Amino acid sequence: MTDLMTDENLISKIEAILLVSDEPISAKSLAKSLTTTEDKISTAIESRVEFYKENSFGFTISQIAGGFRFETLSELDDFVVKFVTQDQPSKLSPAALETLAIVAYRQPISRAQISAIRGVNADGVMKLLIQRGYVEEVGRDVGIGQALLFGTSNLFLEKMGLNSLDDLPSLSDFIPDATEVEALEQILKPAFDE
Amino acid sequence: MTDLMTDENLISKIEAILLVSDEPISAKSLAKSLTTTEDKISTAIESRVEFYKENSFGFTISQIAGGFRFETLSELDDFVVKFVTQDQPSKLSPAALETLAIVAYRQPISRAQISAIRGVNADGVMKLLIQRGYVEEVGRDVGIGQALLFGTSNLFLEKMGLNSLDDLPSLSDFIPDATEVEALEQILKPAFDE
Amino acid sequence: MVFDVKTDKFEGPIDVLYKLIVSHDLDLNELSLSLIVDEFVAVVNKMDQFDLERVTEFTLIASILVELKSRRLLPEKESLLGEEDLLLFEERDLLLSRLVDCRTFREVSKLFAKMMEESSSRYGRKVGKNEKFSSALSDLLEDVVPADLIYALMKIKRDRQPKIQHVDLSHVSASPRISIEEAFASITRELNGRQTISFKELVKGYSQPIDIVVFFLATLELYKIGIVELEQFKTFGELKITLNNAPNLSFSQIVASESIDTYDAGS
Repeated sequence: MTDLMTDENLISKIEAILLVSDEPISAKSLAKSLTTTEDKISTAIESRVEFYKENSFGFTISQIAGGFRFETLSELDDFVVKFVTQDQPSKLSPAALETLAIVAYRQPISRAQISAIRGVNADGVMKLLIQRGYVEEVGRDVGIGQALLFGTSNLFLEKMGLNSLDDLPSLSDFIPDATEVEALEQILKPAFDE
Repeated sequence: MTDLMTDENLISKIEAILLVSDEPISAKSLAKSLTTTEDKISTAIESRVEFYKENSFGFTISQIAGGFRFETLSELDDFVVKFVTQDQPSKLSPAALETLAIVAYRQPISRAQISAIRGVNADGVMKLLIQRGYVEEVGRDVGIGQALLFGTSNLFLEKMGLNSLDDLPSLSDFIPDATEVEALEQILKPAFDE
Repeated sequence: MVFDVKTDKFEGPIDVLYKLIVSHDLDLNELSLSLIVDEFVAVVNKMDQFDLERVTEFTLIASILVELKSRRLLPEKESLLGEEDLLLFEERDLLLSRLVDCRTFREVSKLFAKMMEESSSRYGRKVGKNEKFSSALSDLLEDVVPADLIYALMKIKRDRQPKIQHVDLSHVSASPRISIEEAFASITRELNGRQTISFKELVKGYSQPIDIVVFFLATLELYKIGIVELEQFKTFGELKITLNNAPNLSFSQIVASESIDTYDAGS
């Protein structure tokens, strides 16, 4: 009875952790966080996965890249694909292109800094760019708040036909007027860092 | 029996969709994707949430900002917090909160109207609230000058933990009570009371 | 003194006034305004940077207090319903409703802070689609080339620029083709033929902005001295000029009979 209680508590903690983690979490890391053993973690997950199956859950916990994560059932792929592709843009919006340009030329940069440059909240477009893999987390700010910092990905370089970020066209190639270039660079410096 | 099966299928599809979503999904959007009614979506979720609770799940499906999302149980926050990679935005200043409150209850509202209520220029604070994405343009005044009008966003609802603006507490609960107002009046009109 | 400026967050003058009145049981008769002013000056002197907004706020509160106190000190008036008194009533009601508003939203903002705090510890799933589903999505960068990024940056710059970058002075250097006197003559001549003319018709033969300005000033001047009536039914709509009492006057006659500001449009 006590054992069962503990197990239930353990699996609910595991579930909570996996729900908010955006990459697979290893049994080792779970065991350490929940001060238990890797075996207990694995057993708890196995029996819960069985329970999901018996009750026709739409998801399960799978093991991938040395860790656990929630995944949708492959039988439901058609519904999920239909959902994720509905209302999805087929072209980059001007707002998304602007945001991508800011990230490309001003990386590493935080969401708040991008918002400050654009004057509107950038979370939505950033979400899209991250989802599509063009932009990724590259670290955390050392300052107060330790904001997440973003940069462009290898996929971005690949899609743009660039070998490296050094191959990005320089502003002065496109804008002959030196003061114009300077003004543009000024704008890329956010007015304040949150 | 068939009915039960259908319902079980429905909830598992909903679960799969919510699992791949990074923002609250409305009943309407789910109903559209799964070609069913909003009522059936809500009923299916309600009964599943009950089931999660009975079986000590570490998460639930909650309603926020007009949609459904998976959420961890608040009792498990301590275990979850170090796995969450979300940016925690810095706290809003009292001035920003006051302005946000004015926008929330008086929307749609122009910058000038906000400044009139607060007695100080609200442009700086409004800029911040727009960058944060809590406040957004919702239209233009039809009168002379066609001032921009602002309202609160879905992100605002999400950050406040509200499902809709109707869930905001009634403003009348916050109006100073009669004796206080009377005291104010006394001070403002001494010359006429004698 | 009730006015502890250093610890005060100073969110707005109305707010501070409210605090003064309510939390300190402000009695205007007891209140020494000179003390407040002294304190205010001391604060201003201590400011590292001159903060115009804060100084203005202080001045506003101080002036409201001065007004309230002076009203109380003045002897009572005989009639209570003079026009001036009604105005005072109205003013006071406005101030009262602002104070109540201010207090209300201040209270609400405290609740907002609490709600945000509470919901910041609600963790929703933000993970999104895994690689299996993101590959089902279309490639958004298909038609994008590096130059598009530069154009996007240039667009941000354009949008961020103030609409008017420099004041266009070309109209100043252009010399007007007509003087105000000539415009007067032209307007009165046109109006003698008929009672009404639109401003647009009036300036038909002139394309330089400065000439149109000259005509406009002449029209305003005629309106000011009551020679014409002006009507405009909507913003930026047609301006209709109607002769008032059909005088057959030349400009010099008008100048002689009324005092007219003449504009030296040539300089």
